[in-house]
Amino acid sequence: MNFDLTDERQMLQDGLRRYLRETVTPDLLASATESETGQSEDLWTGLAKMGVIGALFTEDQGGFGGAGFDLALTFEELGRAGVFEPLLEMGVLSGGLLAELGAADLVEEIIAGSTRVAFAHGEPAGRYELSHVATTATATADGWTLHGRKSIVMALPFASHVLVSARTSGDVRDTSGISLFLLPVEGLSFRDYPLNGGGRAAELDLEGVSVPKDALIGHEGGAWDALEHSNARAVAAISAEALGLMESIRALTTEYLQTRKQFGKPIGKFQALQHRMADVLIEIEQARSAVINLAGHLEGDRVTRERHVSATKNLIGRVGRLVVEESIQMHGGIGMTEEYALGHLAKRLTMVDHRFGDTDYHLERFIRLSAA
Amino acid sequence: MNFDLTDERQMLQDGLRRYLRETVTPDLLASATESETGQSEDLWTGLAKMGVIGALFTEDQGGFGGAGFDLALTFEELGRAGVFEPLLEMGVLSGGLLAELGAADLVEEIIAGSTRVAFAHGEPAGRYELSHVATTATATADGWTLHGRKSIVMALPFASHVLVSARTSGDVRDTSGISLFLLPVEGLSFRDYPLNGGGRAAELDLEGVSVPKDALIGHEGGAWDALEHSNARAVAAISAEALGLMESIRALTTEYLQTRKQFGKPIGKFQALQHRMADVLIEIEQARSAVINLAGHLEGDRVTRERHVSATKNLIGRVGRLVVEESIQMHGGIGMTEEYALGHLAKRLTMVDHRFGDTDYHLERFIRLSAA
Amino acid sequence: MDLNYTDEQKAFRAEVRAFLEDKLPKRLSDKVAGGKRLTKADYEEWHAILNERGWLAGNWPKEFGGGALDAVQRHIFEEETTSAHAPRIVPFGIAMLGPVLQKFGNDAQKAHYLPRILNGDDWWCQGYSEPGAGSDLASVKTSAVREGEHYIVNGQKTWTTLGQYANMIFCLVRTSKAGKPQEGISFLLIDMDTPGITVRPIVLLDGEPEVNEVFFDNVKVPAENLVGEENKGWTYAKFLLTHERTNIAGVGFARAGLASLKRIAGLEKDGDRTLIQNPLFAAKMAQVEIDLMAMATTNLRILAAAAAGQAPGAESSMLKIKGTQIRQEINALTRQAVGPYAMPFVSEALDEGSNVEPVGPDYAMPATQAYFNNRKLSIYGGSSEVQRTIISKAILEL
Amino acid sequence: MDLNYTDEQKAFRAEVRAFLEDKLPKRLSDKVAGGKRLTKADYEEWHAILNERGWLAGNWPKEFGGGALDAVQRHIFEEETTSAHAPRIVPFGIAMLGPVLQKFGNDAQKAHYLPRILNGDDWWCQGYSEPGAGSDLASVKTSAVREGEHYIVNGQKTWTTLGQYANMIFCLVRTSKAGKPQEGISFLLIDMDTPGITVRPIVLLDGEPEVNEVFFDNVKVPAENLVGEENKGWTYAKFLLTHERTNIAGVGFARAGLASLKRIAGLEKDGDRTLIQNPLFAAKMAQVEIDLMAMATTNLRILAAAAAGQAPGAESSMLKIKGTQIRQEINALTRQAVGPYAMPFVSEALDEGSNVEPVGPDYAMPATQAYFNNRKLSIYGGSSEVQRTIISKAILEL
Repeated sequence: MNFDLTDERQMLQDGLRRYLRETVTPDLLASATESETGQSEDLWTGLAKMGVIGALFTEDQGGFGGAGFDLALTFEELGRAGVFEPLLEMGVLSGGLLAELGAADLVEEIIAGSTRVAFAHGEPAGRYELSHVATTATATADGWTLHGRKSIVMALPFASHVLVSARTSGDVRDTSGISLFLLPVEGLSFRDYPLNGGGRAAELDLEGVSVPKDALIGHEGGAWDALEHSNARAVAAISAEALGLMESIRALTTEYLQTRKQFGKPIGKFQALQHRMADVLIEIEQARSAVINLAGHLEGDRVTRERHVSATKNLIGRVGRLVVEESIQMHGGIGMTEEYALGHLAKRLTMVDHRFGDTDYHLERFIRLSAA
Repeated sequence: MNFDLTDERQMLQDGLRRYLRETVTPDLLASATESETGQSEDLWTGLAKMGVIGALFTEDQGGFGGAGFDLALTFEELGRAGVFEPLLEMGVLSGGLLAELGAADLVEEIIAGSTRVAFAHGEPAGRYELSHVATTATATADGWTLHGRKSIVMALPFASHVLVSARTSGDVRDTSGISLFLLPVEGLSFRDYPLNGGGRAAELDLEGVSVPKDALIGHEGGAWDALEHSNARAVAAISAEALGLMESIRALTTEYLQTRKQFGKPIGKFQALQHRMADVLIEIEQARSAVINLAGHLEGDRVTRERHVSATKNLIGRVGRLVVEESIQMHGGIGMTEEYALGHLAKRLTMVDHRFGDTDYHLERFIRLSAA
Repeated sequence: MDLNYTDEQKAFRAEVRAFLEDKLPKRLSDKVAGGKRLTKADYEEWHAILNERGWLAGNWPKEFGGGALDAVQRHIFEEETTSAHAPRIVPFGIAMLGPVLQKFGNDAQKAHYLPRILNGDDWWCQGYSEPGAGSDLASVKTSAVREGEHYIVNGQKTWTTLGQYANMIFCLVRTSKAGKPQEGISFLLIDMDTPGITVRPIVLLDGEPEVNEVFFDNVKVPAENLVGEENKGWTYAKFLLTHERTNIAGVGFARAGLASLKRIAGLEKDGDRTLIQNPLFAAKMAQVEIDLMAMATTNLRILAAAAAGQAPGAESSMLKIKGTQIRQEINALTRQAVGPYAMPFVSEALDEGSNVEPVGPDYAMPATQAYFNNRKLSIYGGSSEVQRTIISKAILEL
Repeated sequence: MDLNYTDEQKAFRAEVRAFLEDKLPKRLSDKVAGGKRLTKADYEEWHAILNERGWLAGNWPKEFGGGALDAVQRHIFEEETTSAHAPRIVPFGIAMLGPVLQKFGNDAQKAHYLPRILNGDDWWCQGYSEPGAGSDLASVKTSAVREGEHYIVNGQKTWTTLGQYANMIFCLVRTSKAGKPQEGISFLLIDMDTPGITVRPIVLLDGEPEVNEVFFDNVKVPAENLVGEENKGWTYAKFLLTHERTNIAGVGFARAGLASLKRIAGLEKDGDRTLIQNPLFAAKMAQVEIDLMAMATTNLRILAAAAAGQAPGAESSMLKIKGTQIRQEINALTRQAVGPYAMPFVSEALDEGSNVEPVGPDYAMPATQAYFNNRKLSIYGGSSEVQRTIISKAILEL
């Protein structure tokens, strides 16, 4: 039992934290939001150059990390800084799937930051069900024709490619019969739009899109295991990001309580707020332990891993809501304004519950998995 | 719209409150608990003489009240005093059923307090399901033979008679096929025991008990509507009792906060406790409104009435737990002792959630009734 | 005890319903129901319709052109207009300033300003809060120095709701530094077109510039714009705050929100079922509905007491806290209900007549916005913390 | 980072398991699992078994006959003994007084008292709290006045757990009124058989006389029974309180409680299903299990830091609050689970060898008792309120 970071990881964490602290300003985030891609080109390049994308891959895959704790510490720092560069989508999801399904040649470019692969999996009626794939891929003489629509494809306007899930057999929510296809973004028809919490996403129209044979990644109809595994890693990443967001929010709120005076004394001297803030802190420590639990069980047997996925995401969702609501409340009016730093962090943390299954979804799933 | 009590009700409330304040002492409750019947003979007689039992019946039935608000104010006062005389069981349940099913001759004696009819309906595997009746009654040449067992028959050792539900047709949880039989207690086989919160109850063995033809009350197999109605009235009564308990607990706790000093000042000056106590008070006001809602809808159409039954019992359960736990916590160690007044009230309030369906039971039921 | 409305009250409710059926423009109720942005013209249109019927100022006495409705009638009116998705009545002139002028204004002020509020000639906004003051309203720093027939006003107000639409502002200003903070405050009416006034919008979490900062740089205000006596403004301010508390429970809003939540939960697919069939979600909805059923009765109890002439005291603090909890919980559940489509933020889709389609179902983005926007309910008008302290002192005597 | 135990730790766990398999009397584990009353002899029997193996005082160094276990080993030991339903080790001599004597006692005291604790010659109880003091431990009023070779003790202690079994009590007494309240306190060892001592049981909500009041009326205590220096007792008291905090999270108790809850929920019929299939109840159980999974890791993190020599600070306050919330929630759910049979209270059924059958399932009455009894978790050892204040000062710096 050991809760210390290795020296390498400590260095990565320190370096990343320093870099983000020096680089990420409200102006940078605002101009990223207003840009056409919804991202900061400079920040992406900077992170890639630092090797942050590489930290999400194992040495076998051409990276220098890739374990659960590498993901956790990377995304905790990204969350702390409130950045919304698509490392989760392009690194953990698309990158992880490509690496796992044997498209090794691309991974090098992904790590370098030059090839940017969005991940198009969710669909309008799918809500949080990972196996929900209504989009179909039909074999043709020289490849495949896709039919369907993907929703909220994160960072598509920033991507050069997109990894698309489509069904080559089975019913809409079957786990078997799901295949992955890699497409260049150019020529695709989509509508993109900004997101609460930063960045842009798109609704992607795949109706009648034809792709060549070699667009298929991995075995036909056999993507499920890799999908579920990469989803578990994504939940670890977003949970760690949520933890980082909580820490920054906690720091802002504590500082505000220490300095803001009302009725003649710092509001942090009011016992009712002290006790509530103590409860917030306790819950953030719970969130930290939940992230550690998931990060440490990503490579275990499936049921253990997935139980931790659902336990962690459930707890993160509950604590996230508490942290958002209490921090805004303790700030008062200023906490509701978009220009104060809290606003962006609070929105981003709120949105965590709308990805990869919300609090209730994972509570039910935890019960099912525990009964199994 | 009018939330004032009529003059008659105001007089009943004032009189009852005064009588109980003067009569009910810790010693009286303790000696009732230790007595063989688990009740105070004097208190019962006193209440009957005051006409308190009569207040639970309409004029048509020989009483002088009987409406929801009569029940509410009576049981609120009984709760406030923490007494556990079986007015609910003998007045609202057995008495109400006998009155409704046409055994009018007995009601007069019940109102006078001389005939005491316990109500034996719950069964070991029935939990909170009102229609669960596994006990059977088989017709014989000169009457009926009962087979089965009734659990937690409240105040049976104090009763002269017992009203027993038994199935004359149908399956265990059918609403039709339930009949009621009135039996003298003498000669019955039961095991009685004390209860958390005061009083005694019994497990009643009805295996092979024979009763004459005229033991049947109302129509054979047709007791359901009256049962459900009297159950709704019982929920109103116990909810009002819970409200009275909450009020006494609130008064004790507020007084304790005002007088008990720690770290050099009354603990009620600590803001964290002030704010929590304010929340407790708000929830007690919610409980009061819930009691009013149910009392005002007892005679409405079935679905409206039963929605209010479940809404009120759910809310009372939630608020009850909050009031118990916060009041003990704010008292500290003294709140956990049996000799301090809080202990008895807190136990009694806790037990309210274990009768007529708990918080979750009624939440699910409310959802079902709302969908209907 | 009788939980039912009297026949007179039922008749009034029928009258309001018929009026809404007849006069509330569908264009407006569609915007409100759909969470669309309301323009200044939308509010003015609705105010004019109400004023014609005599119900714009339900709380004012007849002599000033009001509806002279009692507390229960006002509640019925609120309930009906909210569930019909009528725009809210902008409160600053009607609910706040009007009663202050009627009680403390001089005859000239009454004659000039009250009709203008009803006619829509003036759009008032509120200059109470200042940066860094929060719930501590008495710490007013904006100064007004008397020079001849004018006051010279300097300072800053904030959280001024819809100040961007206003041509008039009523302000608490400091006219003296002697004595306790409450003692040197005056109540001043200021024309927003006066030189030296700058309005800066504050964008809130939902992306909307609902509130503003208002800066005063040597603003010259005629002395006749003083309400009541100099340095007595705190009395008028407290009176205004009491009146602001009408409909503090927000029962109508909560009911409309719950109905909308149920509709959405019935539409949202959740695996093989709809969300309304998900037992955990159904339980949360049921619990908040049960809370609302009780709170609505608490509200009626307090209204009935008010209609019978009892002054509502700290009870309104209880209503504000519980009403807020219920509305915020409904907002949170609605946000949860819309699922992944809570994420897109397409501001233009909220404008009437824009051709921008919403992303996902049209109810999704307003759900997220309402969640963030209604965090304000527990902050403004005396935060929940301030209300708990009031309850603790006034009722619990702690 | 590695969430797994090391091979040495696994080996230790196996050793503990084998020992429990072999040595824990089934009669005792059945009583604990069934919520039956433990007698003084039961505790003494188990202490003797543990002492023979050298694990009675796992926290003591070898030189005093202890097990010299590190923080993680102690945790493993706790986890295993709790889930095997072993009786708890009575903490007053082992966990509390022992470390104080080892650090602050003189040689004679160490030589005399420490072996007697291990052998079971002395049963110690704690004389800290006083009536009306609550969490404010420094407000000690019980006085000890030096007269020659004795102190004369007068006053009253309360909440003395299992004092009815004890022959010895360690007390905080006031030896000086000068200075701050903390400054005049001394730490005194008192024989319960000394004339002038009266013990009065306090019956708690669960009907059990678990705690006592202890009265001192001119009790003559030899001066050699003073630990350390006169008026320095507060230092020793604080040291003791820190040691009391071992296993503050109660992970083992929570796991055993959750396992028992699941078993009951699987047995209880709830209409056509068992309670474990009721989605609302299952959700509450799952949520507390998820909380426990996280809290167990928080606990290990703090233990690992402690084993690495870092002093646990306010983190143990966080553990106490969260651990208490989890255990109390499990208790509340278990009480809920047993349904109507939570009501009967048949005290005699808890006695071993009594022929009194429980009413309803045998797990029902202990469920209600545990719910009431464990309200104490958030009250004693520094209430949750005191812990929140510690967190707020020490970590948040508010």
